[in-house]
Amino acid sequence: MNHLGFELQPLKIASFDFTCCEGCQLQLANRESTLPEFLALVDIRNFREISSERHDDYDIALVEGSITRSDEIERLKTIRARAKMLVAFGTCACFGGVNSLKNRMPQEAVIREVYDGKAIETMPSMRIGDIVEVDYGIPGCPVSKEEVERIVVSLVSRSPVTLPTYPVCVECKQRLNTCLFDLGEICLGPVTRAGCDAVCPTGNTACLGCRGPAEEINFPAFAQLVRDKELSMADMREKLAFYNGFGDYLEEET
Amino acid sequence: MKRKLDFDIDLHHLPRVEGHGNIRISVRDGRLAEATWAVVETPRFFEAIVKGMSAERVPFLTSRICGICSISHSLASIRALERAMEITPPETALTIRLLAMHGETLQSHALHLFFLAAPDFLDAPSALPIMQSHPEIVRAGLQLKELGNEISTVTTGRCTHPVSLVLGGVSKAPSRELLLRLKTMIAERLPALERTTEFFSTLTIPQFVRETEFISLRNGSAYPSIGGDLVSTDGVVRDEEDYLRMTNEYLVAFSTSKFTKVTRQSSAAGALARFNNNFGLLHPRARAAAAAFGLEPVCHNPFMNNVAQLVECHHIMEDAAMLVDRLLDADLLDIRTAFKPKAGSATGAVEAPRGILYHHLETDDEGKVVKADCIIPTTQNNANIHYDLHALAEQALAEGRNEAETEKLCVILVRSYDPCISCSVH
Amino acid sequence: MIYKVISKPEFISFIDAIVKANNAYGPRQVDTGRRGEPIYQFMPVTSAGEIAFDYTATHSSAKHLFLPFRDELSKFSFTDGNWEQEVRYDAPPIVLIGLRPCDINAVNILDDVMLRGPYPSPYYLARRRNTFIIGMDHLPLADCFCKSMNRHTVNHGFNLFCSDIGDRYYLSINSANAFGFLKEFRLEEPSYEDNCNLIERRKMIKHSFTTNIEVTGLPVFLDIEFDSPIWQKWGDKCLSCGSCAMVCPTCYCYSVEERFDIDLKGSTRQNHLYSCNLVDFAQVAGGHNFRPKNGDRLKYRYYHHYRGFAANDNQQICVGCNRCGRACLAGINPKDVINDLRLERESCMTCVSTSPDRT
Amino acid sequence: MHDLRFNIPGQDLNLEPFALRAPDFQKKCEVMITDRGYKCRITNIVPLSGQERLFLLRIVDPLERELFNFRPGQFLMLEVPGYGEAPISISSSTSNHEFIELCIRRAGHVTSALFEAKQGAIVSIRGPFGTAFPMEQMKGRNVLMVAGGLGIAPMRAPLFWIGNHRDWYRDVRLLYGAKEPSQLLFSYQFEEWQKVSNVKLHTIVENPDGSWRGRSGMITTLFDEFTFDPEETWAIVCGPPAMFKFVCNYLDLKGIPMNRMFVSLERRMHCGMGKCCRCMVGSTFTCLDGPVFDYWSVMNLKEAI
Ligand SMILES: Cc1cc2nc3c(=O)[nH]c(=O)nc-3n(C[C@H](O)[C@H](O)[C@H](O)COP(=O)(O)OP(=O)(O)OC[C@H]3O[C@@H](n4cnc5c(N)ncnc54)[C@H](O)[C@@H]3O)c2cc1C
Ligand code: SF4
Ligand code: SF4
Ligand code: SF4
Repeated sequence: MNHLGFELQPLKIASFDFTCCEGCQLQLANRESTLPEFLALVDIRNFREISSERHDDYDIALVEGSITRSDEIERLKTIRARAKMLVAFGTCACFGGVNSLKNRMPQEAVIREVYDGKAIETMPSMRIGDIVEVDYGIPGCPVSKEEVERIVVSLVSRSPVTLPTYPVCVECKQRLNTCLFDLGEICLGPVTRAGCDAVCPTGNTACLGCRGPAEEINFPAFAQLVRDKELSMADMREKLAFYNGFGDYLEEET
Repeated sequence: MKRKLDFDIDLHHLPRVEGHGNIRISVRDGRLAEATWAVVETPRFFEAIVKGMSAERVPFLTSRICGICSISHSLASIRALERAMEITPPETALTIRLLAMHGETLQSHALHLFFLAAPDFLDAPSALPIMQSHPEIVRAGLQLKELGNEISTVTTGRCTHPVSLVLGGVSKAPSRELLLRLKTMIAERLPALERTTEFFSTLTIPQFVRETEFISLRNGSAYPSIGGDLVSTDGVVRDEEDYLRMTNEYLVAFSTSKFTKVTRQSSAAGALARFNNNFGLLHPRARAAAAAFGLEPVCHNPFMNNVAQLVECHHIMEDAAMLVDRLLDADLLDIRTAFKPKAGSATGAVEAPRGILYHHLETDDEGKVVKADCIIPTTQNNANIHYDLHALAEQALAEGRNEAETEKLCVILVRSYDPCISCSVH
Repeated sequence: MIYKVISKPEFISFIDAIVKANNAYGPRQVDTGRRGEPIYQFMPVTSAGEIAFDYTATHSSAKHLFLPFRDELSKFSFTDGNWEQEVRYDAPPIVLIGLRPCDINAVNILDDVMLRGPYPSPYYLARRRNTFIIGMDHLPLADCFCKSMNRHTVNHGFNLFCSDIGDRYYLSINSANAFGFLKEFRLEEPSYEDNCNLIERRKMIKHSFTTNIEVTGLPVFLDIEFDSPIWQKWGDKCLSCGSCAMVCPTCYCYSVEERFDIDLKGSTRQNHLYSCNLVDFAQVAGGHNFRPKNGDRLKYRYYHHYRGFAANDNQQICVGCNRCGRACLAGINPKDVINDLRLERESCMTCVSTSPDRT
Repeated sequence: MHDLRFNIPGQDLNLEPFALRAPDFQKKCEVMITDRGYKCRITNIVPLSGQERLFLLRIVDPLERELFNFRPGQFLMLEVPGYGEAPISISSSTSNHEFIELCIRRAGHVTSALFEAKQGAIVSIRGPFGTAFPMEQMKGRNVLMVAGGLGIAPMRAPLFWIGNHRDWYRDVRLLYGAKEPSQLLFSYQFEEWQKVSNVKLHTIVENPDGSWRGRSGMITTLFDEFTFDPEETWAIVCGPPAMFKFVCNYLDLKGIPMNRMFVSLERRMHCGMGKCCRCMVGSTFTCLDGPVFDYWSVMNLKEAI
């Protein structure tokens, strides 16, 4: 359609997955009520999970998952070379996600635990940005389809892509939730980037920080608050480590 | 004179399945030389990373094993841990969980039937062209999928990776308003299911039979969902805790996912297995739908798994409406039992959309997990897929099919199992 | 204003009738806190039985019923190369039950901000006009300080106000509709004794305040203390989480966002409640942030509340409900911050900023 | 079941004092300012530099075109449908009812969209908003204008004004500085300003390149090129915040009273109507009490510069 004198063109998009649960890709097929409109915004060039058609020309590559094997590095580099824009799609891609929990242990021990010594290749989980340049990150475990829709619309309309800068508490309060700290639990809402509409606290469970840190968070104040409320620091650390979004702050803290 | 056939089929990263798997078939001189199903997914080592984690956080971790059946994983862990630590959740919470399972299965079946399987039968590369050619069918499919997602969202807070399924019950009950909305939504979407059934009855399901053993849960009173005895069509009945003898996992060289077996060379789990073992517990409407397809227990044609899924959708719609009614009468405040962490070990078995799923977890006094074992439905199907491929390729050759036809049949076969590969390599 | 007295059971049937005939909101218990205390919120109610008449205070204010957290301002629909704009102000009527005097004062303050001045907000006016407010007095909580702000009593801005005088409510009827509705119920003229009870009740409320903040002269004082190190001290604690502004009955600062509809055939302009504590509140395109530090932003919230902005004739807009103090995880609350400022002022006489040649 | 007698019809409370002030929904202009704008066509786009362009807008409706009046220094809220609104100074002559000129730098959502837009596109404007330079009060005096970078945008309206009322003023001088020669915008008008409007122009750049013949350095160094009588001179200063400080301090030292120096402030803005509070400086709204402030007020505003 011609708007303001220019045409809004569908994005040539491709979706790839690496080490992950593929839940983020699955979100692309969710929000069924707007799915036809959403699909009209994109020209799907490559999306193995739902289509057997494969084309190598695409402008935007959505890359889901983290990197844990050498063949994945090569595949990722090829994608980077082909894509005009590479989007780290979901928490695993942006921060390493739950896969990173295995980085705490020697990889041999990890393999022994699951595969009984069979020769299985794996390496510490890496985020997409550790290997190639990432143009945008869309965090979330899983990503929020609403946010993805908004971002795709921004790209189609040639607008800058932005994420909320403020923490989850803003959205949580707007949903009139009872704060989990008032119920005696540690919630990462005060330090985590909003955009998920505070789904976890709304379901009465603590935010585990899947969207990574909000802009310029006050981490010392957050740790102090956990201490002041006499909540468990170990619990706080377990939560901060869950999605690997707070690595830098955890180091600072200990 | 007939020419001797020579060909290799090497399908790397089979599309339209969840995760990464390869099909390899080679034919030499018209004879089948190799037929393999190899899973090449990168493993994620969940059993290792869950160690040391607090029990109450575990369901949130294990749900990340799979993006499609996250509710099943979450509930398998919850069941294992609740049994290990002797926690009895309130009745309302159990009902909410059952409803959540229905939502997930409906969503998963709809996704499989419309997005993954249907294109095969219509010779399309994906569901996208079908949206143009059969818009009303796709609309019906989307309506069912949306309903599945809505049930999951209302019951667990989010359709993928549930937020309110917790040890001891659920952390938040759906509001009455949402339940009432769900009720109308279910009623409104029954016609979509009818339309879907009509559509699938026009498709030709390939004829192929390889006798195998079907495994599922059975609890005697209701179509299986969460917990129960482990049973097989060969007459095996075992306790939930005895899951290891129901799986007998072993490693094969060409696959990162393990293989399993019970009494035979291989066994199968999933919608068809549940159907074969629990036909009598299906809602009459579901049974009628099965009859319309000529599906009756015990069916050994793996392609009929698609139909079994459709039959289950009928059952789910009826049962979900009943569960919603039950919740509307229930005490929505009594949803969570407090508990103290304690040492123990137990198994949680649930019927995920693709079949029986086991989590076995062991905790210490502080409620930290010390040992974990997860056996995934697709793992239990891998061996069956592998041997089915072999038999199907043989049959295709015997019927004089060419390379393209053989490849197509094999692909449809694998997809009929609706494999969830990333899940199987967790 | 007309004064009447009504028995409590009769009052409940009145509320029940009005709740059943309208979209109504009232205090409901939504949770039980860590120490077993009930947690209340203004929630939709469908019968009088759902309303917690004896509630203490709601966690969030009722502000969002007048200024929704997200509000649609206008819609554009695009046609090839052109567009049309649609603006709608209509708001369905609602009944709001159980507002405290401070909450009603807060609405009156919002009236000032939103409806006075050169550009009255039609969106706010539509909602305000269509809201039927039933106020109720209560004994202050330990941390309420509305008396210090002189907002513990209210005499306008509601349709009906109820004071609890034992077994009956003393009603102040402030609108024709309210009076019309009440005619259907058994009302009594206030007796001499009722009047005494009302006075007693008022006195008791007035004397029950345990938290007091010295706010006289605060505006000038805040100007003087603009560069005080106190702001940095409290700022260091602040998480910039915006919770305080979300629950506050008078925080109204907002952002405007516009988005394309998913079919690209139109767009929607929305406003979105913001908070001056959020990190990019004063950040402009290009990245410059006029208030980069937590302390700068926190100060602005206090500045707005206790000094007042021009839109409100530089009146204080805090009503003393202390919702922000309760919601703040970092333990920042008006009483402590203001006392700290005053203390600091007394101990150090030299930190007066020396305008105009500040560098 | 529901007793209709208790249905609230709304508008019950006596809000008359407010209602009187509330916008008259029938009256076009008032409604426009709060939520709806004047439709404008972009009739021309002139590239000024890599980052800045001049947009010529023409109000579509002839009646509205006639109605739209503003004073030099005021701004408007420019709506690019689909993208949002941004405050932009009006950079054209107050007497020009045919076109509104906006000089815009590409910065974020709204401005980028405008840079994508093609000639002929339709946008909308609300306004004018804010305070203006007191051109009438300056009558009979010298006017000293100091513009840095994009500060020339709000300066053009007073420049045009002076051109139109040249006999009102005595000596008029414009000091104009930029980072690089290419960022001295409107150089094609320099001659016109000097010859037709009789404005004495001094330019300077911070980082000269090979082709630059003029002076280089900070804008304040231009003050050595001339003298002025502080008693008789009024000043207008527009530019980045750092520049205000230096220039105004200098003028202050030279003896121009603080209340005769005018600056145009910039803050984040979302409504333009004194509601969103994004543009607060101290307790003052940049959108209502500004953007034009005299320097005395600015010095008394907290955090103004
Ligand atoms: C009184 C006034 C006059 C101005 N005149 C001009 C002018 O003539 N030419 C010009 O190029 N720029 C001018 N600006 C700056 C211009 O408003 C911003 O560059 C513009 O708002 C950026 O909007 P955006 O949507 O492109 O950026 P984004 O970064 O996407 O900003 C989002 C929103 O934040 C607000 N915002 C962001 N930055 C600013 C800012 N600097 N000032 C005010 N609001 C902001 C706007 O509401 C904007 O829509 C003026 C600003 C003010 C306050
Ligand atoms: S529950 Fe979490 S997100 Fe919500 S207000 Fe509390 S800390 Fe913030
Ligand atoms: S609340 Fe926290 S953990 Fe939950 S989705 Fe949002 S950011 Fe992720
Ligand atoms: S004052 Fe408290 S509630 Fe407000 S932003 Fe800071 S930490 Fe959050």
